[in-house]
Amino acid sequence: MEFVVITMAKIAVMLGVLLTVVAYTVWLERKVCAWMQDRVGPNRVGPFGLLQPLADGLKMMLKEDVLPRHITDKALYTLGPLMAMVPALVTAGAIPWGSQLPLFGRQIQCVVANLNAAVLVVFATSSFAVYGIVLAGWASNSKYPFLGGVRSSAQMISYEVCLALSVVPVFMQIGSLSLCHMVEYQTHHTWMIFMPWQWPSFLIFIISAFAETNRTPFDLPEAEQELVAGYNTEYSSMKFSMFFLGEYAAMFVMSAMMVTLFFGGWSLPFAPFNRPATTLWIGLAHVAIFLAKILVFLFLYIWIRWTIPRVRYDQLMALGWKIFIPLTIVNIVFVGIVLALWGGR
Amino acid sequence: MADNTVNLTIDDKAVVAPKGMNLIEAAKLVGIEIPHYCYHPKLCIAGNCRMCLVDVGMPKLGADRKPEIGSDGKMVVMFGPKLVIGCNTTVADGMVVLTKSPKVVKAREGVMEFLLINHPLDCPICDQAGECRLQEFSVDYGKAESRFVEEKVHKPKKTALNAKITLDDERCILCSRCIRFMRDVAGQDCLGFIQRGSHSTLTCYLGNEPKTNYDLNIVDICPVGALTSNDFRFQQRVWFLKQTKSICPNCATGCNTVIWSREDVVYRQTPRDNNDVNQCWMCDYGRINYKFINDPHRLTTPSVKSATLGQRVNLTWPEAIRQVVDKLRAAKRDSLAVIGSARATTEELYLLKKFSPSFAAYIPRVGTGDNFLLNTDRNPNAAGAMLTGFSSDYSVIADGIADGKIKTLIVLGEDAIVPELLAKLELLIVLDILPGKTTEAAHYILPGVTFAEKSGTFINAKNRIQRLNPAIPPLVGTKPEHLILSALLAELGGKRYATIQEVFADMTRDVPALAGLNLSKIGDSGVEVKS
Amino acid sequence: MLVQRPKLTFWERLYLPQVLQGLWQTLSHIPRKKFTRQYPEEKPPLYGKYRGAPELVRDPDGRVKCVACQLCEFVCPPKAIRVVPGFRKEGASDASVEKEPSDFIINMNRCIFCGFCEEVCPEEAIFLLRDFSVSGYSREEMQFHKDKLLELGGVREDKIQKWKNK
Amino acid sequence: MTVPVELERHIDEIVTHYPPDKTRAATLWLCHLLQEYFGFLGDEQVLWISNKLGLQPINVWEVVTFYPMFTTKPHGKFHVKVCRTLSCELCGCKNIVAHLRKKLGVGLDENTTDGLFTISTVECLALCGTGPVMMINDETFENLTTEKVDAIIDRIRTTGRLDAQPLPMPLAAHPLEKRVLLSNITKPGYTGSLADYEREGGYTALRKALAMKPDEIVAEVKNSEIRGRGGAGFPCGLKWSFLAKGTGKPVYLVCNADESEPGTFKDRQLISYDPHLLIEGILISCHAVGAKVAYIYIRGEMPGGAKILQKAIEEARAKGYVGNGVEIYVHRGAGAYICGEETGLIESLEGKRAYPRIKPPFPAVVGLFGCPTVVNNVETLANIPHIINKGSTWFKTMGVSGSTGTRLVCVSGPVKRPGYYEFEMGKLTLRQLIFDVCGGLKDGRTLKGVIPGGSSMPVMKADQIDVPLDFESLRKAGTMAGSGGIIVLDDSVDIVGATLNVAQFYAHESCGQCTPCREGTLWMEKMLHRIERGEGRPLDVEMLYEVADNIDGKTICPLGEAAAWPVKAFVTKYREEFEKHGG
Repeated sequence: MEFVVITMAKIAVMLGVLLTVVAYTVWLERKVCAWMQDRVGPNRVGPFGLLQPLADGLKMMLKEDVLPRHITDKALYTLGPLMAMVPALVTAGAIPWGSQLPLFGRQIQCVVANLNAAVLVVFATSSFAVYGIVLAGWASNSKYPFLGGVRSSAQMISYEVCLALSVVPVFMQIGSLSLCHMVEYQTHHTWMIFMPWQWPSFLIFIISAFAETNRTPFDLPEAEQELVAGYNTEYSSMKFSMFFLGEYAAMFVMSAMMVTLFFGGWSLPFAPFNRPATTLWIGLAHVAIFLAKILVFLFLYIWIRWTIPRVRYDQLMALGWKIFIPLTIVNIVFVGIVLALWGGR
Repeated sequence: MADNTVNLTIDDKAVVAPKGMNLIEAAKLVGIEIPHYCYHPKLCIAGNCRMCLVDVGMPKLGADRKPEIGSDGKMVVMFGPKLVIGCNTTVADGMVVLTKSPKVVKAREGVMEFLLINHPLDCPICDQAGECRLQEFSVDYGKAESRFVEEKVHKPKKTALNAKITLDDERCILCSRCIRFMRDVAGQDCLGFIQRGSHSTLTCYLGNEPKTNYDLNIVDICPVGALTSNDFRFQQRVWFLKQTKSICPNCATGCNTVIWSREDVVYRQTPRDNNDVNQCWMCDYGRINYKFINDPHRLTTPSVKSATLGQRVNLTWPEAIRQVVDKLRAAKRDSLAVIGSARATTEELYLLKKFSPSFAAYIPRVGTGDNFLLNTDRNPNAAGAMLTGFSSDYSVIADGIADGKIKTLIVLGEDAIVPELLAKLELLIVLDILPGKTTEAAHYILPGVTFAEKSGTFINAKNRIQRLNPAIPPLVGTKPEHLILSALLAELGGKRYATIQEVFADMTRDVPALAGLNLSKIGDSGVEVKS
Repeated sequence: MLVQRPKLTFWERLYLPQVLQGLWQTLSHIPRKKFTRQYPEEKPPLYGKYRGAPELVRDPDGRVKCVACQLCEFVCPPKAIRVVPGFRKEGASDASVEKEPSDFIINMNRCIFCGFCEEVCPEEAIFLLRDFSVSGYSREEMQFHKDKLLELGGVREDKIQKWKNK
Repeated sequence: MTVPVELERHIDEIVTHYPPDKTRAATLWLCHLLQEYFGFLGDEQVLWISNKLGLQPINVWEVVTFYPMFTTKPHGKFHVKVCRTLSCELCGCKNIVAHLRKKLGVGLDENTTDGLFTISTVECLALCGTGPVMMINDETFENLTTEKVDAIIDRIRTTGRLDAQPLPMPLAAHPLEKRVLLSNITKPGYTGSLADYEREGGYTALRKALAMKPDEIVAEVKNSEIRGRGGAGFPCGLKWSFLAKGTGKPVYLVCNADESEPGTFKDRQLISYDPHLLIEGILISCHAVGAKVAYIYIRGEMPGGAKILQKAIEEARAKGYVGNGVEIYVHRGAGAYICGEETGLIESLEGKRAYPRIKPPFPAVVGLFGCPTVVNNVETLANIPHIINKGSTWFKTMGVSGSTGTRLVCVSGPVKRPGYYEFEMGKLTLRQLIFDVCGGLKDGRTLKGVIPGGSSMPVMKADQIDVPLDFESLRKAGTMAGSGGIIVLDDSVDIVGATLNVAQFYAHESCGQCTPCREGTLWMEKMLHRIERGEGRPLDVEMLYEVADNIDGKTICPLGEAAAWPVKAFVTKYREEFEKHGG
């Protein structure tokens, strides 16, 4: 019973934090893009436009939910955005966003579900998102969403392979699939990113993560110039915002994965931030550190979006199948050799 | 070569022209326009505008009385020392005419400049703008800037020539067309020039204004904006107006007209050339009588007189057709009569006649006529009504109603039977455009359209069949009568006509006088039919 | 015509230096001075030949210059102008000019501010003046009628006064 | 409005002068008579005339406003009309007008408060040799000075009436002259009456002609090679032979006595001093062309001449010359230069505005009242009795080939002895005429130019005057013999002013029918006014020339050329004078 209450509380807190971060990522994206273009960005709603996400959300909720006349399968049409958003939120449950919080006399683990195969769960669940997009593309009964859906499924299936294979070297070194163990390992040794043999893994992972989250330069499913807005062309109001949320939540999750896998999760390489928290304050500081690291990656996402143009679809697929997949396999062998020779230490 | 033609050359084009024709008309034969103001083909020649000056020469004859050939292998032509006016020079065999030589062009430029120096440059205000010969030729021969720095001659502006026409003397170029028209064609010598030289002023003597039925023709023939019609004054610029060839529906002469309309509104009617009917004139009575097209009281929806409600109930068209057809099916054929207006087209009358083999009449309409264009018969299509089997003796129908022989009556656009008689009818169906006593009594009103909204033909007093063309779409809620009648007939088991051509084709089969005709054969100027 | 593709060097083919260069470029813009103008509070400066909304002007004597020649109506590409011609009132000092619009309607929803009307006007009566933010809450409100256009246009002090020496 | 019985009877008589269905022709006469009686022609008069003649009022109104002699508003009891045309201007008419205005205290065309006087300027009064001149009502006053004007006005004021002015004595012949037409007038005691004329052998030619066949007369005239003396110089015999024959319509002969070309006053002398010579010429010509009716169209400004002619016709009628198969009627014009053009004259004679007709058809085919018509100048017709009497061979001995016979010339302007002279054509040069016959220029002035044939002819510069006076020589010299009115310009003359004066004349006299002349003449006048005021602009001279050129040859009648030629000649020959004015 106690477990259920605590878990529900964790889920609630995590969802709250996640959605807030996602909302402010949108704000950040608009702000950063404006700065990069010598503009000011949102500045009307609240100081520095900080209440803009609120206004946007309100607007989205109040907007008329248009159901285009040509939609024949209303159920699938409604399912699409849900399927796009929910998996992203679910995966967040497997990620440790702090060490532990001493609260009400208990040590509360800062993870919703401390799973042994957390990495696999994350990958498996996030793959569900493609169903949402495919459903949306299909159910919209309209050619642009359809093309967007087809592109999206092909792209995500392709890059999922690279994504998974690219982090195999990390598991090989740590010897566990639990994300908590990974953070633990990094607090004891050093961050993965400081181990040069893991660099190829990181590079392939981050690029694949961009592709997996449909972000520029790989945002082909919603390429505005060719496909109007891809799979979300026919959506409006809350349904549209679910896609939006899903995309940004996926960004958040991917950033969290990178932080956890390569950047030591909630830890910093010095005391008292290199071991599980003993006081509430340090526990909260861990959470803050974790979020700060994520923020850096979110900024990276945004930064790249407003810098690099979209690649061609054939280039995207070629990169995935012809370069990354062979590369990851070679990488596994390479890291295996390194670990065998030097034991990874 | 026939004896009554001559061969000449105009601007290197060989022309065969009838003897006695003038150069302006001869040049027209080969598509060359000689600009002119005072010349009008239907008026006597004044020769005063000097715009149609051309270079005329005759081949130089050698000692052997044959044309001499110059060193360049061409005939040597002896040109006169002066230019001559094209309007008063008749064609001659061998004549060589230049209409675009530098000398001619310079003369035209000179004349244009002279005409413009005292002409007010108020084209933005002037109603003639857009159809003004002065504007047109000043584009061809005028200068962009005026060399005239002196003060212009001032003359009376905005004077009422009569109730119909406004005269602006400053715009007048003194071509005298109007004077000649009023004197020679309209038969009232009432216009003239007073003063002289550059101060010459067109006027009429106070108390002796133009008061014929043809006054407005001088507005048409005025090449500039000196004479403008009060009816059309400041209504619309001519370049916005769509021109539709039509026929005047106001008397049996059937003057050929052009209807000028813009966006479903008719702004004016002007005559159209047809030497067999109206030359190029029309009477003011006919010209002005088009206002009913835009009458706010037009009938715009089918309706039924409801016995239960005691008032009119509006119907949709399908509903109206269905109800009328039901009622007609119930009516006895031999108690059904039709009254067709001789202002309806021949096609409509032909269709209407199909409803009643026994009683069909039209209402004669007589007014005072003149010996020129206005006919005493004010029906434009009495001949058509007669051909399609309508009799002018409508008293038979009145008597029939009175003694109860006729119980059902279809009336097409007429208002002649007294309401007391109409009240005796069991079923009265009226197709009309405006409310009247008959529509008031009608059980069913089916709103039709005016002459400007439909196709069809009229046959005039001289048995000439002429074509109407729709200038504007039918008023919202109305339908052309031939479509209404054909819809009723189709529901009653007859043929369904989709187009007026199909109606006409059937009509030529049933009416021997029209045999072999079709609408395109009738063309714009009509053909004569066997009477 | 065949265009020879440029031969790329290894680094160029790697694409990464360009990516980094680009990233630096965008990053370097973040601290730069911003060009945003806070519009409703800060009005943009309008320069000499600025073409705003078309409006009707009066001459220095306060007379309506337009004589309803309808050339603007004719020339207007989006057919935004509609002129209803009418008679000028008698007795004014300019009675020789007989015509003026009884109504003059510009549909500002349609107007594209092209300035053809100004160019074609023989009486110099219509000008594209400085109003650029023409807005309203209904389509009806965006139909500018004669009185409104004249009020917006005001009096134009220019030398062209054709009526004076007609 | 009531018309006295007496006057109405007179009017009824006048109406019979014209064919019964063409009584419109009497319009001008009726206008004259009503204006004489009522002082002006208002609505009532116009309606009365239109009723009388069965016309539309506009027909009469058109005529009334066309002719400057008719007025629609009452004038003063004495209408002072001062000639403002070139010859008189050269002699100082402007001073006279200014003096009159000062003396009477009114502007032009204003009535004095006592209702006695109105001053107007008018175009040429055909008294150019004795300028400045003025007319008060029907009386003419010549060689005016301010003192003379004072005396005239004062006398009218004191007596309240106008004295009839006697005809001046005819001028004696100069030794270089050869007088044929003017041979009678200086004979002692010759009054121009029928008795005097017959005493000098008058009407013998008529008797001779009546014995001849018409064709023989035409042949004789043709053989004489006499050219028309009106201005165009068309051979008279040829003109007669063009007459349409066998049309079944009557033939009319019209004598053109509408002498209005500025600088010309020769016909006036023939009419005033020897009217029977003209009448005999008309009667012979009528016989030759088969005309039963002849009209003498005399210009309105010569009321005295009209009276003389009427008296002479009555005398001839009493003797049976007139009325015995041939009728002669006098028709008064009303002050329109354009009536000198033959078709304009015909229109005017028909009672309409004097709008020249387009040709073809020519008057010889369709002329007066739609019938074949011959129009001849007074001087031409006056030659006919001499040709018949003495034969065409005799006639041809005078003058040179192509210009046979004698010619009356009139000299006006600042010469010592202006006036009318008769010479054999081509036997005298212009220089001889000016310096020998006329005694040279006044007051030691020098010659600047000469207009050799009435103001419409191109001017000649002082060094061009060694040219014989005949048709061909003058044509070769770039000008024309015209109507024989020679205007001399001395070195004090402002050429721009002179051109303006001429241009003003033609702008005033343009009938307004066809475009180039109607608009062009007034434009030239306005331009010249501007140049004279010193407001000329560069290229004005070219523009003036071009405007004149645009009129030249483009008009219905020769008035276009008449208006264009002098301007073109002045502009080309005295360009520097225009440039001095800023042109």
